[in-house]
Amino acid sequence: MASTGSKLDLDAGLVDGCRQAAAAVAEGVAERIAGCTTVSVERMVVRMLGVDGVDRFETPLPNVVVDHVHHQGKLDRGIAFWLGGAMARTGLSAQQLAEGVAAGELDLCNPDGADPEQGIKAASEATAEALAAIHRDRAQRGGWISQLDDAAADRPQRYVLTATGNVYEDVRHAEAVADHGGDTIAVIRSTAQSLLDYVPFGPTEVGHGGTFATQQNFRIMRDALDAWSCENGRYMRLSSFCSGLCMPEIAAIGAIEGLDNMVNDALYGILYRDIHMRRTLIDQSVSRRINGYAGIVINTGEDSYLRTADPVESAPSVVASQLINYNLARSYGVPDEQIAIGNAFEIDMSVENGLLLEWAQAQLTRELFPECPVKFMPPTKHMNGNPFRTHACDTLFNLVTVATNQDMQTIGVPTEGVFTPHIHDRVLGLESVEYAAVTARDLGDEIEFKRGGIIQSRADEVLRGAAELLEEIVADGLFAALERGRFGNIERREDQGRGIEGIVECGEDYFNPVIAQMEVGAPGVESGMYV
Amino acid sequence: MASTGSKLDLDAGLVDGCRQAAAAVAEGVAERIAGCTTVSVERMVVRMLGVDGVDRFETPLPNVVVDHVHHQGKLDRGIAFWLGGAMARTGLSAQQLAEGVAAGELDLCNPDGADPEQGIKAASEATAEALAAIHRDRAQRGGWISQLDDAAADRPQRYVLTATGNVYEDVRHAEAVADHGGDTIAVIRSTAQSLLDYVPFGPTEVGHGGTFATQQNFRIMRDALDAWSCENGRYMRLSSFCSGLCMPEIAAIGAIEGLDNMVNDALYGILYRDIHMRRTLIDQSVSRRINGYAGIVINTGEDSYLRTADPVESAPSVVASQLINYNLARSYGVPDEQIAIGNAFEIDMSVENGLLLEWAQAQLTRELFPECPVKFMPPTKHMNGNPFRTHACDTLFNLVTVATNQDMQTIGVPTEGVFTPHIHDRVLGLESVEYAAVTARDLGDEIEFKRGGIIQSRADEVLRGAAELLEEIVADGLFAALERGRFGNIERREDQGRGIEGIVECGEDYFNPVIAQMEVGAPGVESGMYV
Amino acid sequence: MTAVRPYGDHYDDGLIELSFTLPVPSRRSARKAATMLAEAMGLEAPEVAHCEELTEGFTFFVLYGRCPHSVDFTAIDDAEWEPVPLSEPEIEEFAAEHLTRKVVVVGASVGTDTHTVGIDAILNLKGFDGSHGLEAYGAFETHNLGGQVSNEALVRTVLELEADALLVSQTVTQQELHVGTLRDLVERIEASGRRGEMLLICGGPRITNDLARELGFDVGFSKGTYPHHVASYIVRETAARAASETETTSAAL
Amino acid sequence: MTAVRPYGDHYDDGLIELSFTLPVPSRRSARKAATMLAEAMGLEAPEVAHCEELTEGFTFFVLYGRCPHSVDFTAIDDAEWEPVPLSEPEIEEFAAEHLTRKVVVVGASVGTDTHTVGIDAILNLKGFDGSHGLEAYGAFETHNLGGQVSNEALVRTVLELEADALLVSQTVTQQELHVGTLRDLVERIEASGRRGEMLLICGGPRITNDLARELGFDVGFSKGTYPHHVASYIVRETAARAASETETTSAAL
Ligand code: B12
Ligand code: B12
Ligand SMILES: Cc1ncc(COP(=O)(O)O)c(C=O)c1O
Ligand SMILES: Cc1ncc(COP(=O)(O)O)c(C=O)c1O
Repeated sequence: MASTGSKLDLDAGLVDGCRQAAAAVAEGVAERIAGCTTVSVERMVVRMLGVDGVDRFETPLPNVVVDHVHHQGKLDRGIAFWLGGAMARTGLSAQQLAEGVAAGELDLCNPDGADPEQGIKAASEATAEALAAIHRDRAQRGGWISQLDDAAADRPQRYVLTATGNVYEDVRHAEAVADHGGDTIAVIRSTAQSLLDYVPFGPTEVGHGGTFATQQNFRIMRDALDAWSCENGRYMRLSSFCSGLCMPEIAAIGAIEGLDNMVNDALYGILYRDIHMRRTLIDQSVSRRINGYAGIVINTGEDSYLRTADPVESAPSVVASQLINYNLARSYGVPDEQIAIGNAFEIDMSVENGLLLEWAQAQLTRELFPECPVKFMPPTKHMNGNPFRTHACDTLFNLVTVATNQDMQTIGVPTEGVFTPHIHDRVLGLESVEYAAVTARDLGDEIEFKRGGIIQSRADEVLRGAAELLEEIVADGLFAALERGRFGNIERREDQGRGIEGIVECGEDYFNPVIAQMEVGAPGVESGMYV
Repeated sequence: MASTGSKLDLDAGLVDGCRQAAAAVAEGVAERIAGCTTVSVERMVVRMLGVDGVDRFETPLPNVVVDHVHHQGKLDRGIAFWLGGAMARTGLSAQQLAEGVAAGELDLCNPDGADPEQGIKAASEATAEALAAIHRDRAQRGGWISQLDDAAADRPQRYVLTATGNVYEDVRHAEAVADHGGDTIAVIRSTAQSLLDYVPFGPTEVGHGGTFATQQNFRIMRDALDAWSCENGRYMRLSSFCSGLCMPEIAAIGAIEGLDNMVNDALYGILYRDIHMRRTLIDQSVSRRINGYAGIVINTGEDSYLRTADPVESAPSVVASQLINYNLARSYGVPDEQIAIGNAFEIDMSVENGLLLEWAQAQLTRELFPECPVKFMPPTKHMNGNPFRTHACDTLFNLVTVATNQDMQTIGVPTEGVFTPHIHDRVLGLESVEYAAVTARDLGDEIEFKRGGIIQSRADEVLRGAAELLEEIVADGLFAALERGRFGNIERREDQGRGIEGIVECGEDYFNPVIAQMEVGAPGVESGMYV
Repeated sequence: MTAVRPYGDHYDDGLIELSFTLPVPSRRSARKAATMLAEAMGLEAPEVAHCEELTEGFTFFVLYGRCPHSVDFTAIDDAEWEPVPLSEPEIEEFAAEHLTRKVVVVGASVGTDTHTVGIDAILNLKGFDGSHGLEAYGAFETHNLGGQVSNEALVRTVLELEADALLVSQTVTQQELHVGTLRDLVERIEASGRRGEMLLICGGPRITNDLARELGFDVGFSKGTYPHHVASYIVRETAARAASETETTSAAL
Repeated sequence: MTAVRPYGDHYDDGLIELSFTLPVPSRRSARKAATMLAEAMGLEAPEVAHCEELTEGFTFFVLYGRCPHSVDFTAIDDAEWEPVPLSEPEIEEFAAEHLTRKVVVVGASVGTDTHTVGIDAILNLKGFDGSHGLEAYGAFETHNLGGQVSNEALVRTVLELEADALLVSQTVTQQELHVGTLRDLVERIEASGRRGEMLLICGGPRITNDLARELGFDVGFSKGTYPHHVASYIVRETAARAASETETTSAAL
């Protein structure tokens, strides 16, 4: 990954201090969320056990099953306990049982003559089979990928959003993206999705600001990209978002449907979707466990802070958050090669030497996470209705991306300040990425920064700011930091936020075969398989 | 000017060798053109003596007067001799005499009872008065300028073309340019002008690809810019082109009308307008003498070579030509501060590391001419009909401009590959210039190049190529180099080309008071007054 | 100014640029199709400057042409389009003179929209680009409910607080999301029977005054809006309504 | 394909972008004027995304809207628009089979136009982008007169050399310079009485086939032209004319 030596002359002691502090913060979080599950974690288990589909009110069956137990106040044992019990008892599949529950014909919690051991065994076996299937599919995909070209092997990976609100239109856009050198398609989700405490079902034809993340949509896009890859001999990656009230479920669906990448930020739901702190932190732990297990690269979302706070001033909070996000991911089994650290180019063009500050920050991210992919996002906050202005800013962003050896970059589009882009906007954006990638290919290796100059001083200043903030968070905890608006200038109360009703204290005999088996690790799963 | 220390680690011996060779080439040229004048040089003298206007066939009176003597085969004494004689004899002004000639009522070469000494005295006095007037006007302008702001004092000067074909529309465009931070207006000329062996008269309302350089057009734009400068407290410079068959006359008009800058390349007419070699070289010597005298900054035109030849391969020829152009200008009295050395950003975006090569070349120009302003021109050759592509390339060009501390830059426009720009195209171009100038303000000081890296190696390679070419030219002469197509890949024959009929061998008693007095220098004219 | 046409480099040259994608293969005939489309818009001398395949069956064009249509600029009522806003102190003064009590203002970014930077810019103390938001004014009692507020919750609060002015923000407009949300809001307010008692104001980067009115709002604000623009409107309109009510009441007597 | 409309992100959404400057002051009413102009072109839901003062009295706009017009793509004759060009060897073969002698080709960039890169690309040995120019073909005898060639001089040469095809290039088009120059050339050729004996071909970045024909040329070539496109046209057309002449002659017998 990182081929550049250090250019910033960072204070190594300071770097170590930051790393240790961030690890301590992550431990603190682990304590605060220990011993809890959520409805979404349980629905993830139901999905892993093979349940899919909706009832006659369009409610997804995983919700039907989990709510059914939750309403009886019995989720503290874990849904797998009840579902496994019923499977053992009836010999029916989880799907058949779910349909039975939906039809009102079945009560999972009425274990008429059941043997708990048998239930646990049934659920464990079903889980093992499911995980083996995921593993098999992904290994097969990995083999296929290795026969294809990877354009991103020696230049930043080009990550492109589609956001039409209609999955079939998204496919058209994705094809144009692939034809113009994009490497990864991320289908932006419809605006409401983060707030939904269920994963919508079926293909989407009318989303707003994006297309729902549904299993069917994943499959439709995956098939289209695979077809393109076959035809063109170059692999196209697929990405989506775990964020929101359904992080674990979406991670599971992503694992099943062969996604390569997922945006998965530990704090985004709290800050930008007003989701309850503990709810999100529990959900992220499980969803990251799944991402890590399945070899899916996750992306952290510090770019958002730069959009709601002043990008020059909030730089230290970005670094602090990157380190925390990284440590949280590590705690749930995600290896370095699968943690893509987010950052964005958001300083307004009217700030004197703003480009130098961006350069410093991008290089800092690069150097702080030498074994991680780093992901750089284009300007959006200050983009206005002038498409030429946006294109010029994107071009400078593209240049800094190349010059700091970023591993991934989201591409900018000229109409960023206006609407979700039209088909040609993405192509224009990709073209500018290509100019910079070719014409400035080795710029990063070619230049050195003046010792003690603006760039080195800025990197040092930002790192010092991050160290201070991390110390504060070690002392007072992450929850307090969120209450004080330390990230993105957004203040959230610990006792408020959506989804609190979905948190469940685990009983002593709580049973979750998915997490348990994933913690052990899959037979021969190599981490970073799809990186 | 150049605030940067050397970044390229150039071979000082090689640099010296190049400089000496170029000086020798310039001397060789001086020998080849010595003892000759041209009809345009003589018309310049007529203009300096105060003649303006056209006859009833719209022929400019300077042409009428010079042709009148030339047709009698008597131009070898210099037009001033005849005109001065007639002035002394008749007591009429040069203008009155010219009108008399036009009316067919007067023969300047029939010196009925004239005293040559008196004529020479009359012409010399009239010349001295004319030069004093120029000097007075310019000193006054200089004083006024010094009270105004100069935005270009600490960033590259922004040189903007207007090319509507109608001088009144050009004024509108110029106002938009001024309002958006342009520093200099250059009214592009109508396409035919270089080929005309006269300077058109009067304001232009229908030009093609530009607006004629006429004295009236100069005045209209000068007045408009002065008015803007007064109102806004910031000085707007005016530029035009000396090139073509009338270099000396246009230089004179520029001096009279208070221009600040003129494109004046020693070879452009030969290469791109198929003008006879000696004709152009004589004309440039005189026109530069005038530019130098009047404190007007000249710009060399090596940018054109990069448009007709391959920009990667032809780089050494650019450097060789810059050095020759520079030495020619110096020989005719133009001081360093008034010689702006041309270069352009013409490498196609599809060339790997092309930006690094551009960066090397721009820095090389910067370092080879430490006391001269350097002028960088935007991409045009590879610009196509996609305005976003052009804008992206312009943005990278703007960045390299700032990063290499160029003194002047022509701005690029998104529609470069399509038509002469619309009013908003220039504003969009200026905006991108501004982004780079602000956001990357100190980038040049901040970065260093890797020792022996791509940039340093390229600069060395180009310099070596230039040295070789210069050696060849020292040996065989500039005319042979032009015959071999060494510049811009264009081959011209020494015995062909337009305007040969306008070359006149000077007699022993050739008299040219303008050149003579300018060689002495003006009373107290400070060079670089308007830089 | 009665027949204003686009200007490229000569008065009345009508020069304009179009860019669009057509779902046609990238062949020469595609250029012809693009030209014909421009002609259908009435453009003269359309010329394709750039044309490029996006993916099979989709071609992007940049095209220039001359627009013979013109606009009567004198007929556009500047007064309506250009109400000169009051400054912060002028607004306070105006309110002191014409209003009897604080104007209760309730704001939110509604529906699933989480973009709050716009509404915050108008309402919060800090304001926007150096101009204070409505919270800073003595003339207003301001309640900012934040983002992702459902219409239902908003209307409930508005009725509780007896708001005089309701300010809603909408940023996500794809597939006309905002139209549905805003229309639903107006219906709920009307159903409450209290529509007449309050000013309904919406805003956002792609909200126009025309659209706002069409949807049943009193006014709409877009990009480039400063808090004092909105504040001016509110105090003036509130005063005018109060005045005409008094009139109506006295007329009825 | 009978009703093709612009595509932004949904089939038939008609989304298109316009940009232009209006000679009006930068006030809110200017936005209205821009919108009205778009409506005059038939656009629906026009929306100003960007608007900026260039200088007093001039305002630049970027505007998006929906174009309800459509084009019948099936009606555009692909055969005429898309003649499949022959390759270099095919052209030689075709010429050997159908033509009795070398085709004499004379080319120049005419008038005051000094841009020769285009005509050189078509005629010179080196050609363009890896394709040889006409000089490289056995089928042609090629004369490239260079740039800035006056129509008078060109016509003289053409008549002297008894050219079969005349190729002229025009790049500078401002204020319709090329139209005058090309029209004058056609008049001169016609005046010579030899128009029927040669193919008249023009080209340049802003020359279209439509324009060329309107001006009296046989064909026009624009950007993206390769030498073999032109060569294909010449050999095919020369053969066709020879054939129809023989027919006419034999019919007359
Ligand atoms: C910041 C931002 C975010 C932040 C929002 C954080 C927050 N708390 O606000 C985050 C990162 C969370 C975010 C998320 C998303 N965003 Co967002 N985001 C932006 C961004 C970069 C800036 C918007 C902004 O803050 N502008 C600054 C403010 C001051 O301007 P303004 O809102 O126009 O407000 C002014 C006026 O309009 C007016 N005004 C506004 N509201 C009101 C109300 C009243 C009553 C009045 C009087 C005036 C008024 O006054 C203000 C001051 O002048 C824009 C891109 C851009 N450059 O515009 C995209 C953008 C708005 N986002 C977009 C999208 C699609 C999303 C997502 C839906 C994407 C996704 N599916 O993941 C998500 C989810 C959000 C959701 N469901 O609503 C699109 C919207 C496209 C569209 N038109 O439909 C944009 C345009 C980006 C793009 N090109 O795709 N986003
Ligand atoms: C190179 C160049 C120059 C060089 C020309 C050198 C030379 N010997 O050719 C120099 C520096 C001298 C020059 C000068 C000027 N130029 Co110039 N120049 C260009 C530039 C950068 C590239 C043109 C080019 O070489 N294209 C490459 C060739 C291969 O493409 P092409 O010509 O389109 O040819 C292809 C097809 O069109 C076709 N084709 C062309 N001709 C023919 C003929 C036939 C018979 C056929 C079949 C096909 C055919 O086949 C070719 C291969 O596909 C363009 C900008 C741009 N990027 O386009 C400006 C441009 C053409 N120039 C322009 C102008 C205005 C000038 C000047 C008039 C400016 C001035 N007043 O100072 C001067 C004077 C020139 C004059 N009087 O003619 C404008 C023209 C605007 C307009 N449409 O009116 C342009 C577009 C720049 C701009 N945006 O302002 N220029
Ligand atoms: C971390 C993260 N997750 C998810 C999203 C997508 O937003 P939504 O919550 O609407 O899916 C974003 C968009 O900015 C993000 O930054
Ligand atoms: C050195 C030089 N002089 C003059 C011109 C202007 O050309 P024209 O000869 O048409 O005035 C140019 C344009 O490229 C140039 O480079």
